[in-house]
Amino acid sequence: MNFRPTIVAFLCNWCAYTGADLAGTSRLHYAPNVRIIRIMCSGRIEPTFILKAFKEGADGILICGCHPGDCHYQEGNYKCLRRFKLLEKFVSQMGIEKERLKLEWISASEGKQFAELVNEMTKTILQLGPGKVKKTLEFEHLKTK
Amino acid sequence: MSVRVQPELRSQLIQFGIGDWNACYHCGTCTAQCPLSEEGFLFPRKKIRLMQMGLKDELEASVEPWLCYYCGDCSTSCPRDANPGELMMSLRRYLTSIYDWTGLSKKFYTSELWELGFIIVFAILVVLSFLVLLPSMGYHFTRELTAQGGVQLNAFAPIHVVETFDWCMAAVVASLLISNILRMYYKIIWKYGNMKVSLWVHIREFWLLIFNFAVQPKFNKCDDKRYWLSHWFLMSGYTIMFIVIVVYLPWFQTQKILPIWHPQRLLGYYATFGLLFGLFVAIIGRIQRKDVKFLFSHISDWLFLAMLTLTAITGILIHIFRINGMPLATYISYITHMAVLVPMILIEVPFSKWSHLAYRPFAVYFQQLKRYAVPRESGHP
Amino acid sequence: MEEPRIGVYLCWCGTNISKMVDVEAVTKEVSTLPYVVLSKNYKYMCSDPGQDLIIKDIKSHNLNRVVVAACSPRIHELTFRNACEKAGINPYLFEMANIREQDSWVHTDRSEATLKAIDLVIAAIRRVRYHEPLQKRTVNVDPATLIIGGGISGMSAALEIANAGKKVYLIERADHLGGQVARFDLTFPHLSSAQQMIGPMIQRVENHPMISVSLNTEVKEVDGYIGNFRARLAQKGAEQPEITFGNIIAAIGLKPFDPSVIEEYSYGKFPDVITSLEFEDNLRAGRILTKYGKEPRNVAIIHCVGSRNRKYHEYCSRVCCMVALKFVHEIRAALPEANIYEIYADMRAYGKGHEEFYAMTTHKQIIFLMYDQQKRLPVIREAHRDDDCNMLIEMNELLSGIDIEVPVDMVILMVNMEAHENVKEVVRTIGVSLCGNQFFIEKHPKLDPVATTTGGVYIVGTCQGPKDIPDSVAQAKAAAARILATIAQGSVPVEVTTAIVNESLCCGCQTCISVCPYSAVSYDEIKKASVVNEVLCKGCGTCGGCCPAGAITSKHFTDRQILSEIEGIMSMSY
Amino acid sequence: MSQEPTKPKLKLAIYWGAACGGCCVSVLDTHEKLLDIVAAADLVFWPIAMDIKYKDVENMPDKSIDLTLFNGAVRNSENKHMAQVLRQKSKILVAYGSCAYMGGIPGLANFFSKNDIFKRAYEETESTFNPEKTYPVTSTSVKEGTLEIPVMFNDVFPLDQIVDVDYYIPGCPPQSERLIEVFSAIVTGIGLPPAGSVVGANDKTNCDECKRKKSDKKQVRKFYRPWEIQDDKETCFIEQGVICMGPATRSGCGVRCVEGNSPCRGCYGPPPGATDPGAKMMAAIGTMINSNDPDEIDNIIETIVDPAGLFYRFSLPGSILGRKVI
Repeated sequence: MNFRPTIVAFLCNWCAYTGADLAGTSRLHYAPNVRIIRIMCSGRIEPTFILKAFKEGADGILICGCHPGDCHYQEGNYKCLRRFKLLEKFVSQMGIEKERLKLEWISASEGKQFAELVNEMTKTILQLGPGKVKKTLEFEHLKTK
Repeated sequence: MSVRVQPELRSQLIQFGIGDWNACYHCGTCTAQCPLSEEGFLFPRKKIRLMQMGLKDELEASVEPWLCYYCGDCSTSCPRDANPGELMMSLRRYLTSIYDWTGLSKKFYTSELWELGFIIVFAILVVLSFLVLLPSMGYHFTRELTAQGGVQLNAFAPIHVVETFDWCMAAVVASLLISNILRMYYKIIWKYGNMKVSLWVHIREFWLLIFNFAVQPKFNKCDDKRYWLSHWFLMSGYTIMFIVIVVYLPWFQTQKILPIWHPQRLLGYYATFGLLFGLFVAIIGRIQRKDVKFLFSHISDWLFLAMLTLTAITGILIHIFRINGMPLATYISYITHMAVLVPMILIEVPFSKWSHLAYRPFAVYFQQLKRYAVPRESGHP
Repeated sequence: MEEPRIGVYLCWCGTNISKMVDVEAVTKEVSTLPYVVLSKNYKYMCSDPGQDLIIKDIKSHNLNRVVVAACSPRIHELTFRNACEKAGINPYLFEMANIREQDSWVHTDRSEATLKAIDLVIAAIRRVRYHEPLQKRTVNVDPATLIIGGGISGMSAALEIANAGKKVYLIERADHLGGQVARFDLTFPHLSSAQQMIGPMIQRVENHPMISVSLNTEVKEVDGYIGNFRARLAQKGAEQPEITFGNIIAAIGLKPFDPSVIEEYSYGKFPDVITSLEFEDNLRAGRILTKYGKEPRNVAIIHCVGSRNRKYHEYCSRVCCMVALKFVHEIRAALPEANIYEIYADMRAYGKGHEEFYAMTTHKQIIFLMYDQQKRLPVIREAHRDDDCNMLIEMNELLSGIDIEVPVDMVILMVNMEAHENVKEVVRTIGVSLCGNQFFIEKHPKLDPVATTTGGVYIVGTCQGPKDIPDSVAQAKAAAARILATIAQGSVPVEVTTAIVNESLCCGCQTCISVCPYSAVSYDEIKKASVVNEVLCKGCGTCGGCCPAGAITSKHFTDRQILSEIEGIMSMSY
Repeated sequence: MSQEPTKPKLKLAIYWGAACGGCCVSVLDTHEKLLDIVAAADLVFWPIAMDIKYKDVENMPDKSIDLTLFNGAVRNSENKHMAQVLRQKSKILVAYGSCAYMGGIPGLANFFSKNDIFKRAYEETESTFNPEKTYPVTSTSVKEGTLEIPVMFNDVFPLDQIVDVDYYIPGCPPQSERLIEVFSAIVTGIGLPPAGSVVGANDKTNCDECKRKKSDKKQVRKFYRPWEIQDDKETCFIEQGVICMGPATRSGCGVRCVEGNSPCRGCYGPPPGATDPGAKMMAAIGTMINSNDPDEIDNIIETIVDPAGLFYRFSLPGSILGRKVI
């Protein structure tokens, strides 16, 4: 079967999610592989969510917040950036390609940029192949639930 | 090299027709719907642009105004009522004055005094020739009728004298017209751009000139076909009349009343019909002003129609009076006929509206020459 | 917690969704999921019959959770929450899946879009299971209003509010009221005098008992939240007593583009190349003269200076075309013989009476010359020694394709409207967002163009984007009406999804305290735990995103809810 | 601790999987209280202290053991087998200690594959001389028959990934005092939380008990490893730039490491509000980075040398990712 990547995107409500909505109202077409989760602010996004999404089988993860200086909550996006950078280091230590985790700033007016970002990310993930987090443990030993 | 805009050209151009072309905002609807506009020879929009900017050299090198037969669809479809059709008409008047080296054309177009004065002076000269010159040469008015009961026209208007005069007038008119066409050629082909057209192309494409003169296929490409017919009748009638009067006058202006099926009479009737039909359509159109092409009438348009109508009617009267043996009426009609015909031919053919009979077919010919002159890489064969 | 009973509703949105998503298949797919009592679809869920369907089902099937898969929650979340409330369940026991803006409208493969819709609906179902009922809260509204900016927008809003008998603090940075309009001579398209319009308005504002005007004044800091703001002002640097107010209108206006960055126009180099605003000054002074004191015989007006050009600003300033045409009228009236050139990139005459104004102006013997904004700007050069003009404009005339030169004595540059230079400062103090062009961003571009995403803060006039006088005034009055409505209500609802601390888990590490941008979290020495001031909290959740013990989280965005959503979104993943 | 004479004595089993033995020692560390344990319970199985064959355990009736303390992670087929046997034989199975609970220190092997480990152990270590590249095999034929040794798995598993677990007692090792408390609760049946709970630890994390001075000024521009800095012995470690797992680690140990002026390493595992203590700690530490400039943030993160090892020292196999992707 062809590899159809799944990308989980965490978008802040005010900029990125609105930008993704704008891509819709502008009828910009992009790859259908992205699954969007709305949070109020990128500052809410914590490593647990990212690792969980990887564990559930996400092949790539996008985090999008407001551009620096434009955060609806003043500085949440900077907090997100700090955590992201640390998480990025951790994730590569864990053998997950850095390219599978991406942080981009998308403003409410950047529907086009969002569509391009999704397409670009999908292309990257297609090149990398399926994520291996879900299948890395020896399943046969695990208890059956 | 940049061309400098000349806003002052406007003041010259407006004398040739309606003055305000600023209404045009270059949507291009006119060009898009014109069946005659084609790649490489786009109009009317592009020409309006040149007028707006006052780019004199570019305007004078334009062949396109002559490719327009003024169906008026562009003016109807213009969202801004900029009257592109009429602007093309004005441009044709302007170009006629540009081709004319004597400067008279411009005078006639831009000054009613000049035009009317010229007509009146020549009309008087014609009348005087009949009343003074010819009698002094021994040609007199006679009440005597021919054996068939027709009027002795040649006694009053001796055929060889009139013919000589016709030939002289034809020579003057032709030399003026030919020199104007050469100037037209110079401006369109020779001077403008860096074009070269081989002699062979000149010869090979010459048939186009004849063909277009005779058939006016371009006019028939206009969506409204009615005017092609009436115009063709007018043109063919006029041409036949012109040829028989100037070239075959002795054959045409006879005292003998020929049988009704004789080619002389048939040709005469056809020409008369053609003229009258064409004139009728044009005059009714200009009076009704329903059709956009007749919406604006320059003084030169009316004068031309009036003179041609008068010529045609007097021609008919001459014929009727002559075969019915009414000498005085025949002579008066004849003098009137000539008094209108002479200034009309002298003004209209080289200097004014009538010159388009030469400029239009030549424009099609020059267009074809331009096609073969344009470098290959610009997309033309 | 009671057993969840979830009702799932899919919207066709006419054909907007159903064209690309097999709504029927999704309905069936999710109908067997745990806790799903029923799943239905309907042509327009947001319509009254659509909402009634939900209300009826909640009552008859005893539903306690509702999922609607339709458009963006940014559009109809509130609609459906209200429907839930009407049916007697807490509005927060509702979740929306966005299968229009983020699915049917952006994809072209029907089966992929359908699969995506299934994922999104399952995610919503998994999430809503963990939703908790939340209670609405309101705060009282201080009836005073702070208006920043004394231009025509600020003054219009001020008069509207003050005429309703409510206090207005009008703050202006300059030493006079009137803003940009005070610089204009005539206005388009009626050619009426701007001075006669703005002068009496300034007087009315200055003499109004309910408006307190502070000139030479800037806002130093704004604290508080909708209904209850307080600000520190500084007049000529000197601190003023603190004021309190319930709403804010930002009307800080614009900055004219500085054309000296465009080399082609040699602004600043040639004295007779001037900006549109400088020309307005000339017009108001009643003299159109070159720097040599002569009447210009050739005047060129260059449009789109700094506008619609990727190098400067991509957006259109909207008013310059009409202002340029207005100049034509004024120049023609003063100099009947002059050659006037309109050098434009596109003529935009969108407004009421504008097209007519444009058509009328074309008959003023103007020469319109078009240039290609993206490829080649016109270049202004010094005239040759033997030319009888001051300068030459060299350009490629787009409509004829001919390279031309235009002799000119005076060039007017129609400069773009830029965001005010003060904008970052104001953003910081009042907490609104900027779009890519540094204009304030409105709450909703269509449905809420005067509010911002910060409650109680409104944006009017050109700080929101280039606009003309009537649009600015309309926006100002709209904002005033919005504010008067909240004042009339006396109270406004505030954020419900605030942060909450589980005190039995909080260890008191205080990591959350410094991350809060609103100082809503503090450490309680007695409880030895963090506590949240719910009035200050705006619910961003950054505190929850940094708590090492999982003790603080934001309501409606708890770990459990988001993790379930992730599980749901991935549950069908291939 | 006293025991009603009428009640029959409990049957107690203690087993070690992949463990260091410290957990077994922690049982002995109850000192004289051990006597109470023995008074209340019969030890039926305890490999470190008693000689009993696996066969004997396998032959016990199901649910005949009242309480099994399983320490150590599941690393090989033997561990797995015994986990399954003990689950079957025990009424209450307790994951005892960090290894059984979350994978513990042996769980750090999940940063490598089995092959990596074998290669290192049998070829690359400086003290190894193995030119033939002999690797252990699980089955060897000798004269007397076939010898079998357990198969080492590729992954280290916490106990509850292999069998259902009733309670977890965290710690490396668990505090003996906590063991006594839990044991007495089990014996008396009083104060025992629902199955699946962590017992022998508190809900709040270590900061709650930590005596060091804390403030909201947790903004760090450089992180230090403990030996890189002169600890002032009174300020919160994190505020000094030393990463301490205390905020994300259950209290119950008595903050012993910090009391000994060493930052908490996280052996007690996550509090109830968190599933993955490493992720929670990364969230907190990441937020404390005192810069908004991407490059500067990178520089500060450079000073956190091994985030994976640091944040998941005891919890890797039980964490969300479980192991390094190979």
